Amino acid sequence: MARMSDDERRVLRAHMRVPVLTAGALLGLLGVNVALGATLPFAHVWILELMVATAMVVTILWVSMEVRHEPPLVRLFAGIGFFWVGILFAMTLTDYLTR
Amino acid sequence: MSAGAEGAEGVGVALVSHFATVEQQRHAAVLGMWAWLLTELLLFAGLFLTALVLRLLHPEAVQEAARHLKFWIGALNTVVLITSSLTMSGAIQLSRLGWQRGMVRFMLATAALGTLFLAFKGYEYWADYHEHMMPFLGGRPYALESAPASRLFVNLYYVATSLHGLHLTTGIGILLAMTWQASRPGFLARHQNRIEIFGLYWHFIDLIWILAFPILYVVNR
Amino acid sequence: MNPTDLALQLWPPSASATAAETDWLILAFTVLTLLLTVPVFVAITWFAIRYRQGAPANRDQSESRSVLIEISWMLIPFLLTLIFFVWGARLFFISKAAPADALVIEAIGRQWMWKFQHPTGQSEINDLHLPIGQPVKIRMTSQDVIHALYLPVLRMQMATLPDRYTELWFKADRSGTFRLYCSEYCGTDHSKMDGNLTLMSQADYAAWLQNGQALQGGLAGAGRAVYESYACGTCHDPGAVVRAPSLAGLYGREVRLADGRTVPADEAYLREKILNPNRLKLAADYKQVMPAFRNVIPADDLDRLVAYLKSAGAQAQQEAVP
Amino acid sequence: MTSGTATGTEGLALRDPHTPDPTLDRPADYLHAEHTLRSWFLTTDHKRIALLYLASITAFFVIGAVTAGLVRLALVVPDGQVFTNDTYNKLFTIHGVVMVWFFLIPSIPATFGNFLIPLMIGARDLAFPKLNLASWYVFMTGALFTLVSVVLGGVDTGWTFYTPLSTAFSNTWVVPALIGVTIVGFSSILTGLNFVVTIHTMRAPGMTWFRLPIFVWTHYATSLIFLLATPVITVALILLIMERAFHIGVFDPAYGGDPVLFQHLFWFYSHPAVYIMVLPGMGVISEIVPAFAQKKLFGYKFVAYAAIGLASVTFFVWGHHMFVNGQSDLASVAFSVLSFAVAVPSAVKVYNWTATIHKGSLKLDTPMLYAMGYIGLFVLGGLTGLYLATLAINQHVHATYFVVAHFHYIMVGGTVLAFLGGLHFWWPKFTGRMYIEAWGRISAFLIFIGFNVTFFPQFILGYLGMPRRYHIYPPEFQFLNILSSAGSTILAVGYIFPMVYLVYAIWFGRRAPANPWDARGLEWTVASPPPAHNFLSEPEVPEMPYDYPIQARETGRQHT
Repeated sequence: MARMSDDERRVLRAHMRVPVLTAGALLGLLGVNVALGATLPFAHVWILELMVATAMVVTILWVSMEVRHEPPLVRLFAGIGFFWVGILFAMTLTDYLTR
Repeated sequence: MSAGAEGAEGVGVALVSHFATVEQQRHAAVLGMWAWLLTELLLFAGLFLTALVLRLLHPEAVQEAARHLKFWIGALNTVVLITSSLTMSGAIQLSRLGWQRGMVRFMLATAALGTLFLAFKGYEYWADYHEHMMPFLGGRPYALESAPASRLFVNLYYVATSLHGLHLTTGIGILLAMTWQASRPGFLARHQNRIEIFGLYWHFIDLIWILAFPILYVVNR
Repeated sequence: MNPTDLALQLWPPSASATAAETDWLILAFTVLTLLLTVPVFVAITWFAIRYRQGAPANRDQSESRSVLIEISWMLIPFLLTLIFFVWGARLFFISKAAPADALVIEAIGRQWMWKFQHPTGQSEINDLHLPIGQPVKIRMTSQDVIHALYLPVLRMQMATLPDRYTELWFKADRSGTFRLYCSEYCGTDHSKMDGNLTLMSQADYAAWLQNGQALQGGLAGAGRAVYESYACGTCHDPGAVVRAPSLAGLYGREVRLADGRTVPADEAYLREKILNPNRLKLAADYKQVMPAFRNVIPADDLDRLVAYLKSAGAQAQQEAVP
Repeated sequence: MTSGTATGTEGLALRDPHTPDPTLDRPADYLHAEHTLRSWFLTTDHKRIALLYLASITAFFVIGAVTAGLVRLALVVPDGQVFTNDTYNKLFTIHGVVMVWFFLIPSIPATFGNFLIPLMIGARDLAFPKLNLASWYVFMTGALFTLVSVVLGGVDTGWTFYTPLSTAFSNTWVVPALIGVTIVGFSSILTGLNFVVTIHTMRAPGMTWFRLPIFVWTHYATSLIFLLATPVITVALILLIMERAFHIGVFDPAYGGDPVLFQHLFWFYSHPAVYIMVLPGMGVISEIVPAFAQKKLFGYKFVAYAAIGLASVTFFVWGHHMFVNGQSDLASVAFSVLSFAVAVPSAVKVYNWTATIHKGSLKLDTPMLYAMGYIGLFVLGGLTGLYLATLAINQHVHATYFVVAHFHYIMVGGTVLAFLGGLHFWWPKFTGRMYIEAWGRISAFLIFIGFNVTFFPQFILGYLGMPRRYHIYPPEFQFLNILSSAGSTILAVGYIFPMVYLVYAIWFGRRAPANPWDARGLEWTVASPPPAHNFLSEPEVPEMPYDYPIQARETGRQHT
């Protein structure tokens, strides 16, 4: 860092801004989940915990994996897997929840 | 397609003969990795579904088992992986700038953080062993014998975490091999997109863990 | 009617209103299938002849509204078949809702035999006797792998799962002897896990329960099934590869032991030898290889097995093979 | 375009000792580009890899067919005198495992797909040629494990590996077989990945999505299933292996696990796997029928959309395998109605092919005979699937010979006939040689007749109530079983013929012109066999697919 020129520092800062903010957001969300898991403040806290986890997953996909910069086809590929996971869970649960 | 890829001099991708254009080749590589990640997601989804079904079938036993998992090590490991994702993003950013040395350092940091994760995981297994929390070891007494169904969840935890660990180990291996290649001159001029493609894989391992941690450690507490 | 009377059957007998309706359902469905397929077969054959290369035929292509055609030939068969979905689902739900006054039979599947227990306590192995004109509910489970109880004459089957109870019910309306099977593949002797379903009038059923055939004829006969399901014959049958003492005529005989004693092969001896074969070593030159069955064979199975070894049937069967 | 009459006048001749020298007009074809063993086993040419696959799956087909023959032999007598029960169980298990995972699933995609997709879309190779080669080695590794389990003594769990029979009760070599099947899944995934990326990124200029042949569309749909379904069975099998090795218990009722969960995970893959087998076959038929009718495929866009639609909807129906297996009644009803929604559009595809033949100019050569056989058998197989999806009928015929007959109509009547039809259609392209037409026709007739005699009686057997996987069966079923076994001998002869005359043609066949059938499509514009890098210059695609002389004027749709 020390031998970098001011210009280079500025470029580095500009490029690292998004990754650092992302990591910060992820750590923040993780903090929420850990706090919820450690204290168990109310019944059915798992719903909130899963929502936080979903937010983290979306952040990674959208920002870290740069889906937001990708063409629609890649966005489709990033989303289709989750849709299929949805099929797997939903159809299996129609059995388990109605037995 | 990726921002800034064409930015600096000496950054680019060498054309392989069966592609018509470099753009086509880069597109194919990105799409190929996403297709692979699709399959990874569904692979782990099967395990997560099993965890959910166990929870529905044996709620008390699963809660009892989840309370015996090392919650704080799991949380710490999540921090480690999120940090490794940050360093991997750093490597990608620097590769686009053509800053080879910085990129290599970020890659080494990423590999080191990955190894740290495995070390913590190893410690966790070791502690589990000493607390008799390895029900799949036939000859060894099991701490939660009073709740027999808990062994299913604990065993599933081992299958899921070791499968994730296997992915991470593979990732570290590839990363180190690539770091070695990338430290030689001219790498970024020919293979810059390998860094990006590998970055997708690394972030995805992170993503899987970010799902696994709440599903295994948190929601069943 | 004996099920083996016919050399060639083309339509299975049915013995309940639901079964008869299932037959109507499948017949009607077959009519629809033929309506949907025969034109294809005819058309392909006809086109192959008429439009073969070089044959003089009118090949003027008329305006075809292909979107309309496509949608109609997808939608119309789909809607027609939906009728059968509804019909089938209705029958399915009827067969799931057992009336409260049904006679409850407990069934247990095990590698590779069925055990049925009547509400009055009698039990039988592999064969099942049931009254007609009365709802019967079979409540079943399995002791080991997944089996399935299949009663073709009633057009019904249901899996037996090791950890749960499953049910099927029906109201038979015709007497006779029919087949019952295990229809879920369950290992080596899957295809031997079958028996006879005897449907009889309620008076006959009551008499059958009274006569206790279920118990007497049953116990030793059931023992034979136990003998086979534990594969005792692998060693003990005459001519078996592993040489083990013959069991023919064993019951009641004097047996010489290795310590010089002679003991009678009574019921207590048989039980002890099965549960703990190493204790009373025989004088004859046999290798002691038999596994202990303590904690392996349930008590009721042991009763049946011993009953079989005591029975005349066992003596004859064991001697029949030279 | 090349006309069908320019070359190929030698007739029956011994193979030329010298291949013609490569010239600018006639570059070295892929078969003669190199001759070393290494050039085959380390090749990255999609065409050579396709032939590697073809040789391997043919070997597995022979294993599967021989075990099937032995099963039919055993069933000639009702009292199981031919084999022991254990041997019989191992035979049908090996037949199922080998035919499903080592023949049917890779059959059309890994051979024809591999060979033809780059040619059809105008690419020099698949997107990832090394991955393509790797997938063959992965396939062979999986095959090795399974063969080891067979050599050590076999497996007796049935190809479905249901727990707890497979985990806690079977005393056979289950683990190596499971490892083999797990590994083979990765080969499928790699192939599917390669196809998806290739079709998205490697199309020649002008090759828009709606100029792709249906063969490419159906392979795209198949590849999606490879990617989305295979990992789920991989994880199910991993859990099964762990169950057997470490008793982890998630599927074992003795510990509180649920065996039905395994069935869910298993059928989440294995039902879509039926479409892995069926869709490529539909693609093959959609190429053959227009070529031999010299007429544009009827309803091109519908068939293309149907392929993608079927590949998606098929993921919603797996529970129809579990109506009587302890699934909840509500789930059964949901799965039943969804099954109707997928089966009908799939079965009525045959109307499109029939309409294509209408007012065409038909040549009844061998590939067309297979295609016509396929249409007839596939529609029967598809509609009997609806019987099984009907809840009340399923309660009766589930796990009987009705099911056996149904899926053989789909898999043999469908996939195998399409495979053989495609093999005859593209054999000149693969090898540069023509086979003897008369033999081809004879074998097509034998297979059609043999197949029906073998499997139609099984519908009746099933309705009469004969359970599947029965070695010893009631004597009243013997007549129909003998009939079925007799048919299987005809079928066997029909299978042996092509193996002989097609191989014979490689050395002694007449030289094939570039386009022996006067068919359309980029693969017919290159020489037979094609040059090593497919196209001498990058092709341009100016016209719609199936640009045959006879075109129905279809309204209600845009023409370019």
